Amino acid sequence: MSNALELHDVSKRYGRIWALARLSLVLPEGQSLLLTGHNGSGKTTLLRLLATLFRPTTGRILLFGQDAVSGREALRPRIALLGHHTFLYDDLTARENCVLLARLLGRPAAEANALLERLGLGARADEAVRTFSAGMRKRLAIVRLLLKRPSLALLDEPFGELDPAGIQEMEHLVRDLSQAGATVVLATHQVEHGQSLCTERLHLAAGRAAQA
Amino acid sequence: MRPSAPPGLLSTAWILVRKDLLLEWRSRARANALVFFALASVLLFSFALGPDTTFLRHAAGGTLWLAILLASVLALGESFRVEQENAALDGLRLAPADARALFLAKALANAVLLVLVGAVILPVLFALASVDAVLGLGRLAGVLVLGCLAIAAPGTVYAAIASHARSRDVLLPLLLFPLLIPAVVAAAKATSLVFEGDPMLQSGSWLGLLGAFNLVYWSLGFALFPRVVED
Amino acid sequence: MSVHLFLAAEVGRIQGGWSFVWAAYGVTWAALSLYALSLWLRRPKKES
Amino acid sequence: MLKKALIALTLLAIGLVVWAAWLGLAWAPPDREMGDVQRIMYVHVPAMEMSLLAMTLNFICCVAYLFRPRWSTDSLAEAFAEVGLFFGTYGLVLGSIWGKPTWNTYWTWDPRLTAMAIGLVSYAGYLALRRFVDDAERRAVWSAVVGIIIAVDVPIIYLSVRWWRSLHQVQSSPATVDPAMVHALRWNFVAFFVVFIVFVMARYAIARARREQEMTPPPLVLEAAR
Repeated sequence: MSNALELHDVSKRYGRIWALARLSLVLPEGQSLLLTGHNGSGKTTLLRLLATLFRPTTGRILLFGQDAVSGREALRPRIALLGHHTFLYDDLTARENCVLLARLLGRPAAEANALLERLGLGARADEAVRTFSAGMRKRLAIVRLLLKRPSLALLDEPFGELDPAGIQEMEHLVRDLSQAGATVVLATHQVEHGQSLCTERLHLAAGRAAQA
Repeated sequence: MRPSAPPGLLSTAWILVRKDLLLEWRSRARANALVFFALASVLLFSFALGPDTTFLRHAAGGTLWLAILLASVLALGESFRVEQENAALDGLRLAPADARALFLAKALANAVLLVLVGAVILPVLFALASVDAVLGLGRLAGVLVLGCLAIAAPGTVYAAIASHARSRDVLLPLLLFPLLIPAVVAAAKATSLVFEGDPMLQSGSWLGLLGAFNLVYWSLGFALFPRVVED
Repeated sequence: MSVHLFLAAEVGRIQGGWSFVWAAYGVTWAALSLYALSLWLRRPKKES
Repeated sequence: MLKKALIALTLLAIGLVVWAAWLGLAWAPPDREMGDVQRIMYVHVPAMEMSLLAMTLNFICCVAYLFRPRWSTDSLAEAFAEVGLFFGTYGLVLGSIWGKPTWNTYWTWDPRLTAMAIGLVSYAGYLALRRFVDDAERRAVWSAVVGIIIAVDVPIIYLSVRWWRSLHQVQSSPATVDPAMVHALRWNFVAFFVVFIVFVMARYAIARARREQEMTPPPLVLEAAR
C-alpha cells in the first residue's frame, strides 16, 4: 500500500517569488487532505504540481510511488484536477466536451451521457458551454472529473460559485470519492465545509507549511 | 476498475483533429472573416502591382501565396487563442493526450483551413489575373496542399510559443515569415509554372524543395512541440 | 612578389576603389566600437 | 579574475585588429581586376564567418539545453545569438558596399548575402522572443526550440535562393587569391576571432547577471534550510 503522494523538500519558483518553499508531506492512499491558507499561500500551485501540470523547481514528488515528472504519462489517467479553469471549450456543447474526454480516455460516450444526466445537465447537454452559468460550468467540470474515475482527486476551491444545494452535493461527491478509495486533496479557505470531509490537514502560509 | 484502453497516438490525433475541425466549424464566422481577409489581400496586391495584366499574370503565383501567408498568421494565432480559453490545452494534456498528437491534430486542422482559403481565392485569381491552370487543376491542387502543409507545421509550433508570450500578434509573423521564405518561394514558383506552363521542367525541383521543407518541419515539429507545451 | 607588381596592368582596375574601402573600414570600426560601448554600458554592475 | 582576462583579451583584440587592418590595407597587393576595392574582403569575410560561427554555436547550445537544461547553456545561446546578429548585420553592410563598385548595385540577391540577410531577421525574431517571454525557464526552452528551427532553415534558405536566383544571372566568384592576400586574410580572421571571443564573454556575463538577478531566491528560503 504505497503512499498516494510524497513530497520531498519541494519548492516552486515563479521568477523571484517562491510560490512553494521546501514543502515535505506524505499522504497514504485513500486518505483525504484539507489544504487551507489565504490567497497566494501556494494552495493552487501545490495542486497544479500534484496534477503534473508543471515540474517543481527543487525537490521530488512521488505519486503512487512514481516520480511525478518522469512518470507523468502513466500517472495522468489516474489524476483529476478540478481547478479555477474548467478545461472546457466554449464553442462546443456540454456533451461534445465530455464525449471528447471520454474518447481520449477510451471510455464509451454513453458513460459521459449518463454522468451528464446524473449531474442534472441532461436537459442542456446540447447547448454551447458559452451559454452556461458559472455554477453549471462547475457541474460540467465535475462530470469531467468523475469521468476519469480518479485515484487522486485534486479539488481547488470546489465550493466556490455553488449555491447551498450545490455545496451539499459537493460534500456528497467528496464522500463518494473517498469511499471509492480515491485520495482527495481539497483546497479551500472555507474551512467549515472541508473540516468534516478530510482526515488530515495542512495549512499553508506564503508557500510554507504553518500552524492553522 | 480500469477496463478502458486509451487510444494510441494516431487515434488520439484523429480525435483531436475532429475536435479542431468541429471548433472551426462552430466558429465559422471566424473562418469566413479569414477568407474575406485573404480575398482583400489578393485585391490589394493586384491594385498595388498595377493594372498591367501580363505582369499580374506573372505575379499571380506570388499574390496567391502572399495572401495565404497573411491569412495563415491569423488562422494560427486564432487556433491557439481558442485553446487558451479555460486553459483547454492544459485539460487536453491532463486528459492525457500525447503532446505529439496535439501537434499533428492542430497542424493538420490549420492546413485544412488554409487549403480552404486557397481554394476560395483561386477562382478570383483566375479572373483577376486572367490566368489558367495550364498544367491542370490536379497539379495546382497538389501545390496548394503541399504549400499549406509547409506553412502549418512550423506555424503551429510558433503559434503555441507566441500564444504565451507578450505582444504575440507581432511575434508570430516576425518568427514565421523569415522561416517560411523557402516554402513560399517554392510554392509561388511552382504555382506560376502551373499558370504559365513549365517549358524547362523546373516545377519538379520546386515541388521537391517544398516536399523536403514539409518533411523537415513536420518531423521537427513532431519532436519539439512537446517541449513547448509540456512545462 | 615583384613579378606580380610588374604584371599589374592599369586595364580593368576599378577607379575610386579607395573611397569604398575607407567606407567599409569606417563602418567596421564604428560598428565594433559602438557594440563594445553598448556591452560596456550593459555590463553587470556589482561584480558578484 | 574574469574581468582581468577580459581586459587583457580586449587589448589583444585591439592590437590584432590594427595589425590585421594594416596588412589588409597596405601590405597585401591590390587585386588584378578589382584593384584596391578588393581590400574590403579583409573585413567583410571575417565578419560573415564570425556570424556563421555564432549561429552554429547558438544551434549547438539550443540542442544542448534541450538535453541538459543549464542556465550557462541558455545564457551562452543568448550571447551567441546577439553577437552573431551583430557581426552579420555590419558584415552585410560591407557586402553591399563592396557590391557597389563591382556589380554596380548595392544588392544583387547573391545567394550567400540573401540567405544571411534572412537568417539575421530570423535571429532578430529569436532575440525578440527572448525579450517577450517573462518566465525564465519557459523562455529558455522555447528559445532553444526556436533556435533549432531557425538554424535548420538557414541552409534551406540558401538552397532555395540559389535556385531562385539561378533563373536570372550567373553567380560571380572572386578572382584567384594571391598567397599574400591569404596571409592577410588569415590574420584578419584571427583578429576578429579574438574580438568575437571578447564580445561573447562580455555578453555572456550580462546574460548571466540578468538570470541571477531574475532568479535569486529570497533569503527567507535559505534560513529555513539551515
